[in-house]
Amino acid sequence: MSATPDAPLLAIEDLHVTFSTRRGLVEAVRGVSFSVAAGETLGVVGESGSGKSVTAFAVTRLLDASGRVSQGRIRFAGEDITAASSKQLRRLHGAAISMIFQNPRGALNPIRTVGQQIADAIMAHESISAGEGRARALELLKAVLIRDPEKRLDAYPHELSGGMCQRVMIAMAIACAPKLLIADEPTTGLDVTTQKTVMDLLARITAERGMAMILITHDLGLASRYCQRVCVMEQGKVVEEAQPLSLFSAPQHPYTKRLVAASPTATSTIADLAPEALSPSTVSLSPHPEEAAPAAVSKDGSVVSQPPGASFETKPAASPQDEGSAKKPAPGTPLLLEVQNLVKRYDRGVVAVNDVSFTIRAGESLGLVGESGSGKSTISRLVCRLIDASEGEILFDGQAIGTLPARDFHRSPLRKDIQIVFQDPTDSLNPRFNAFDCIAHPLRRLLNMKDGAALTARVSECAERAGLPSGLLERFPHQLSGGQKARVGIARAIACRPRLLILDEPTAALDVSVQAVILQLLDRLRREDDLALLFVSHDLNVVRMMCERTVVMQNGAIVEQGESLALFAAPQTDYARTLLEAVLHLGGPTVR
Amino acid sequence: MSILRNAGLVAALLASTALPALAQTRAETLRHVTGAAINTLDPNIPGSTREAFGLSLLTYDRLLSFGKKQLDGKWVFDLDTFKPELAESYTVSPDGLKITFKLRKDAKFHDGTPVTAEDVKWSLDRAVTANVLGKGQLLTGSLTSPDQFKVVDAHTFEVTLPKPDKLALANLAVVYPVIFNSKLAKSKATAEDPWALAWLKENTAGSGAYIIESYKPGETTILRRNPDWNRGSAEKPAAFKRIITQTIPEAATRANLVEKGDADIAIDLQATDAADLEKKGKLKVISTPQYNAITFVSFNNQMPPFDKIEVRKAIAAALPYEDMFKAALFGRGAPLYGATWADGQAPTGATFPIPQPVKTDLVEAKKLLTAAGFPDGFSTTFSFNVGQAGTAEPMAALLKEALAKIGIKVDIQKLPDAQMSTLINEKKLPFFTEGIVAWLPSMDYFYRNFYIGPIRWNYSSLNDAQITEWAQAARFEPDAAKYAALGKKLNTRHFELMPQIPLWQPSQDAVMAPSVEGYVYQFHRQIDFRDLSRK
Amino acid sequence: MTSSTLRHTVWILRGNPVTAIAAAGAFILCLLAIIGPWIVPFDPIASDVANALQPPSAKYWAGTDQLGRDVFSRLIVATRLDLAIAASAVSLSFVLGAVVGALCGYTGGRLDRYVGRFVDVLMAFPLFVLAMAMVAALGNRVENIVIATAIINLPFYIRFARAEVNVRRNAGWVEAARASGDSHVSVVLRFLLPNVLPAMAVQVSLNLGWAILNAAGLSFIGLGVSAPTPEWGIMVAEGARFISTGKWWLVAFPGLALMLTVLCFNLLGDGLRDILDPRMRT
Amino acid sequence: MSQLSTTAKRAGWRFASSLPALFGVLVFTFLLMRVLPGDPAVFFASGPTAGKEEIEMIRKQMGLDKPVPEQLLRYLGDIGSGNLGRSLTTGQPVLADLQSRLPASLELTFSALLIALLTAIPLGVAAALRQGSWIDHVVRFICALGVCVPTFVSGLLLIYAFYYLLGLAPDPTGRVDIFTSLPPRLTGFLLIDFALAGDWEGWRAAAAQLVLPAMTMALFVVAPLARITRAAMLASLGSDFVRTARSLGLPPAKVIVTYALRNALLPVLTIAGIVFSTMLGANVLVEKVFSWPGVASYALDALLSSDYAPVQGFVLLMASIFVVVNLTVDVLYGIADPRVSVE
Repeated sequence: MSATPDAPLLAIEDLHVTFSTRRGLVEAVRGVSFSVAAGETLGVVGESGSGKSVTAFAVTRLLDASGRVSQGRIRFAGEDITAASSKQLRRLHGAAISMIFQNPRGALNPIRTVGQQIADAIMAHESISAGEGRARALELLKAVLIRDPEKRLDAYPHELSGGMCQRVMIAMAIACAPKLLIADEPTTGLDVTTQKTVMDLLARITAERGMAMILITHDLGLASRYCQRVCVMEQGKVVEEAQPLSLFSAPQHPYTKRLVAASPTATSTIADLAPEALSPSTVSLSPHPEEAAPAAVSKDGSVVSQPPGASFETKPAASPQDEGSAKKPAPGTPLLLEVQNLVKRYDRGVVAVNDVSFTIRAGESLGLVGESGSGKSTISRLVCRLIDASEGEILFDGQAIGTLPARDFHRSPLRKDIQIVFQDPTDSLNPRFNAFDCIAHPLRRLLNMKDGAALTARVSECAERAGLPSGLLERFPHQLSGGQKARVGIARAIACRPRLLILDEPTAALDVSVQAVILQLLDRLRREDDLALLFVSHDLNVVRMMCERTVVMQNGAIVEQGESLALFAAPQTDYARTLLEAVLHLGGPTVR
Repeated sequence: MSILRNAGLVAALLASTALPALAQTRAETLRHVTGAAINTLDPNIPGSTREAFGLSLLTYDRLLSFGKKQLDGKWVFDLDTFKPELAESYTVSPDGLKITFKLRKDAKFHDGTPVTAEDVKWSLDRAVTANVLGKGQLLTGSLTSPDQFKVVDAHTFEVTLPKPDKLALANLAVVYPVIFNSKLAKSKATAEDPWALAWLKENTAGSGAYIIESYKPGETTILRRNPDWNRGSAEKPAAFKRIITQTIPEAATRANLVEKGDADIAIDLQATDAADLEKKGKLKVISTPQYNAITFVSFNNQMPPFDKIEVRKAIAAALPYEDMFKAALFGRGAPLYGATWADGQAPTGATFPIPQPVKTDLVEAKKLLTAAGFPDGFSTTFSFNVGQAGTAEPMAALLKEALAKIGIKVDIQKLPDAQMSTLINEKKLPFFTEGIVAWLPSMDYFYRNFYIGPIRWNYSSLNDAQITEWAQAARFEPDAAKYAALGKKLNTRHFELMPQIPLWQPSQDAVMAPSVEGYVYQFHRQIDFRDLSRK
Repeated sequence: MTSSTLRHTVWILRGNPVTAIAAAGAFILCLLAIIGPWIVPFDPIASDVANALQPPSAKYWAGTDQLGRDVFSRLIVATRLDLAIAASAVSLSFVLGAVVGALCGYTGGRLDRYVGRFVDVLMAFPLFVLAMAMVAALGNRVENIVIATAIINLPFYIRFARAEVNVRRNAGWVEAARASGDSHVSVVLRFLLPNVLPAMAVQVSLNLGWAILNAAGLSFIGLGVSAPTPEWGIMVAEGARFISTGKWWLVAFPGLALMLTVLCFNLLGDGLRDILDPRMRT
Repeated sequence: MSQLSTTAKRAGWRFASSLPALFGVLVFTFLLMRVLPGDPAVFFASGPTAGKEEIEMIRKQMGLDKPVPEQLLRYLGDIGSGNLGRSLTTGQPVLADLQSRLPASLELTFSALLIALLTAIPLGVAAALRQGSWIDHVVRFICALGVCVPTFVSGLLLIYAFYYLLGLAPDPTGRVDIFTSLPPRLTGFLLIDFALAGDWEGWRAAAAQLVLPAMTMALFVVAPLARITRAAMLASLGSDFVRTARSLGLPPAKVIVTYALRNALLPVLTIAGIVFSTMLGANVLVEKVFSWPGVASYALDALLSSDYAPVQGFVLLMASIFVVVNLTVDVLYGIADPRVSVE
């Protein structure tokens, strides 16, 4: 069968994908239909567990051994490839449909030069000599704008940066001029600036070569900027499909509405993100089928759990700013934390933090932004006294706390005053403690509380304040969803009523909707307890919402610091400007 | 750098092991397998193994060798008759103080040099002077000083003794006083090493029936027949053109090799294999009780509770001799238990060991133990060495079981060989089993070497004035009857004191291809390949 | 063990009959080790030379040995000693190795370097010869066999624990524990060790079989447990002497016992790994 | 080029850093030997009047009359000058003994490792490709079976079956049939020497002798190698880059061999190195059972007779080989895995 001119390039009809797991069959994709026209860029947006990647892998039939297409049809160029043999598929792969993956470095063979790998991709479909393969690989590297392509040809993936690896991946994917490119979270894990250049490259190449692209992403901003059409997926289904502009300005489906609201924009405030989360008893949004009981989500729970009367549109844009100014500590408030000329050197002369000074007043929130490797995480650990500084002074409440080595800081009376919430909620909970013990642990250690009613009450209280239903306290980390784990981490950090809370990318590993409620939770806790926050993040929008003042770091040093609003409105340094420009906003112009 | 250079030298030394012409047929070659290693070419070097002794009698000649006799239908060496080897004849003066040897005039060393009295003198001087094993052995035959050895002329040699000594001639027939090519040896001697110990350890300078063709310690030794050698029984060279001795540590493998016909002869098989091969009847199995050896259970007579004679006798009455003999040796050997002595006196004194009147009698054992003051028994350890585990382990298990019946609790201790020797030497083992061998198995020789004085071989640490006195007296007693009378007293006294419980004389099971003939059990418990031929 | 872990285990065992059989086998072995001496048909030590070297029969299921002892009874009774040797050797090296390795893995630095050197030295030894030398030096008693086996095992446990702890030392929950007021030592002992123990348990199970073989090897060269105590290694070593004369039961049955036991523990170790780390298999 | 030089630098550093370990081995062995309760002098004093004098004489000859620290210093000095002492059991200098026996051990171990790798890798790959199928279970079972038979038992049984009963194997009496003339010794590896001499009959004879002991040894190490191959293969089959290769339509053979297997072989290489050095030292029993004139059985005999020098020499040799093997693995790894040189 040959393709008729106006038939879509790829058409998916009622696709079902099931996985056999130890709990029986789990349907990850439940009747998805969409199509992509030749040359079109389609965005597939959804949170983790929405089935967006599974759909992509089902199209290319690269599912794990345990997954299979149980129902539906996939047509490519008019041809039904649902039941294609592996031989047929191999002819399609690379030549007609290519994929680009998340984590570009892992997607490349670590012990083969990139030149060879690109040549492999070509030679899988064309019989050419090794020399020709090399020449073609060089051309492709030039096409993806890699600097020094001749040199890179013989480089191994580990010698390239993440962005360069993704360019190589793109080169491989387009090597045999496929008609369709499926990009699965192609920029996740890359720094914002790199993210932008890679996406720009992809957009340009697909346009130039007339290739269709399916962009799979969790990032609404990304989809809105680069796609002509966007499908929103939730729980294995497409809930809404529209032009980006109309989708983001006027979402129709409740889930889409919530998602749009939860995505921070240049102007959104904490309160905008997820109004229902303001009620502390709300169980976290848990769209992941593995994380919550299937019964609860099966009846489209997200809508149900929304408190009546709360609507997204009615959120006034001005109120958070009032709140923001209200929470701003008075000028006379004493300094809680003073960091003076902090330096952290590692072996072999690596300087992670170079002469950094900043202050935080009691109850104030300071944002620390920067790309990976800027030293922001090191600072959070230095301030938390988990590691020792090489030079410099940290004053807490006027007391120099750097004198007691980190090794012994657990004995300091100030230990309970400085607490921290970590980036990865899974990684930050001891797999062998249940939620109760996780929260009770600092109480036992730092406040010497003994097991008993008082401890139980205190733990329940903390859990409740963190929005964790007490019914979950008996559960172990692997039985909790990402959002719930984050709440346990927060409950633990506030258990001893610290005065300074360090938040090290507290929401980086969370879906946007979960991020929204967590951010709101943190903001509320802060106001209730008059907590000072050191908020470390790479997400500029989040920092702008959460912090009065912001410090921008690059390569271990402070580039710029100041009032958040002022800084974001008019950055003084080039670096800050670049960072800000790279931020993608919903409803921005679509690149095409 | 120096390591490298040394390595290169060694490699060069070892490089030349290829066998040249394999013209000889398999029939003219004798392949011998053994579990142990030959560690020196000079039997005098301290630490020489039995296999090294065996080899030396093939590469070297002595003045004399032992004759042979039949014992229960099997050929064994005879301590009392001698065959001339390098000596053509010898005469002993009537007073027994002078022995004159006439040397063969046609005897030549491997390099063609004729053998002269000078060579004999140098070799015997070396044996009694240098720091070698011969020194200790030869003094048991009153050979102690170079002054005793005199060159009369090129082919006449004289040995003078301070006292007539029955073992003087026998001592000249053991492995130590082999005759070296003195000219060659002296040329290799140095100021620090006047007796060329170092050189002779790795080289031969002999006149023996075989010449070393290749020598890989611990692996293989290949011997080539010396065509000029004519000291054998029929005045002609040895029968086999080539002897291959290979070290095969696993006894079961040795048995397989012999059974499959890949090896021609082995003498150190396990009793069970020998019994099995004998039963199958395909091979010739010559089992000779080692009449110059004893396996015993020994006490340390100085160490409580074994210092009490009743304890020793109680144990002697408790041992399950029959079961031990069957389980450990499969009955292959000559028992030394279960005799009946008419009047409590030893029936003979001319020889040692003789069967003892011990038998299993638990009632008696219990009685003796009570008499000794141990009505409830006691605890002790019983040791044996790893090398003998094959026979000692079952034996020890039976012993433990039997002694438990009379209340003695025994812990069995299996010791690595070196450790066992050390503990024995330091007299620290209370209760153990060992085996002894006398090259020159005369009655007084046994008593003098194994039951007197603070020496290593006095296993039981026996210190009895009468035994000492009678044994010394027997040594120089020329009269056979008086000698036997002393022996009878010694044997009786020995039994009464019960310093050790002699168990048996294990058989040496020589298993060989049916075509191999002429096997004789030798004093050093090795095969004298010069005796052998193929049908 | 929580009920969900139990359920998970049952699920694994159902899907993995080999592991289930191995677990049953290990259970039977332990049972035999406990009740063995009371259920055997004959006294394993009592000799009966008249009935020596009988082939297997209805009376003597596995034949008799050189002293007429019933091989079957000896095999059963030996279970206790063999398991005890293996278990104590392995647990000794396990406990020491886990603590030392965990401390090294966590602290790094000087301690890690010194211990690392020590481990290097041990690893550079030909291990079996080292065990031989140690048993020879200390005397061949059961406790020395245990010590020697434990020492030659030690490097693996130290390295294993070190590596396992090392990958977790920067985990968020470790830093969280420190922020919650735990000292380094308490982090290692109360947080890290419990987390690496399951993975090490797999190692233990695999190692048990190896320890039994090691003891058997020592017996073979005469450095094992002393007679007449029944022990599989010695029985195999003694039986090996009779291979050439066709008395197969003396080596076959103890060999089989040794084999089945080691097999059991190896398969169980594999299975444990499945239970603890489902990613290793489907 | 730069990769090679960094690899070389790394290897050099590794070598230098392994020297203290070697020294530790040296001293530790020395002390352990002195702790052995057996007095070699007594053991080797075998004359009929082996009294105190003779024993003292041997002690003096062996230098055992000196205090232990002095003995140690002398020993270290000797080693520095390439003198490893003399074996009392064979009467030869230890260096010469080791020199003549090492090739035998190496040849055996190499062959065994080769057999093991040639068996284990296909088995491991097959098990990984058909994960969870009966092939996987059978492989797993075979592997488990291999590790649970003591080598001395499997060795004896192989001899009994293949030599005694079936007569297929030559007599287990060492490296080559005694009636085969040896080739000129160039490398000490008989297979190589025979090949160099062009004596193919001799080569076959030597190879025939090698098969049984090598198989016995291989049997024992197939399991760890197959297991690691399977695990590594599973990991690399499940890796992102294999998925990438599949998504680009690369032929299955190329995906499995060039992408999955080559990466999976890296950990196998490391394990093979460890296995090799362990085998070399640990297969005392195989050498003993097959009368193989190797270094391990030599050390065993020496140990049982408290013959210090060979044991010390042997341990030093093994430790050095361990270091060399580690270095080789490092270098190979550095060549095979470009990532290593950066760390």
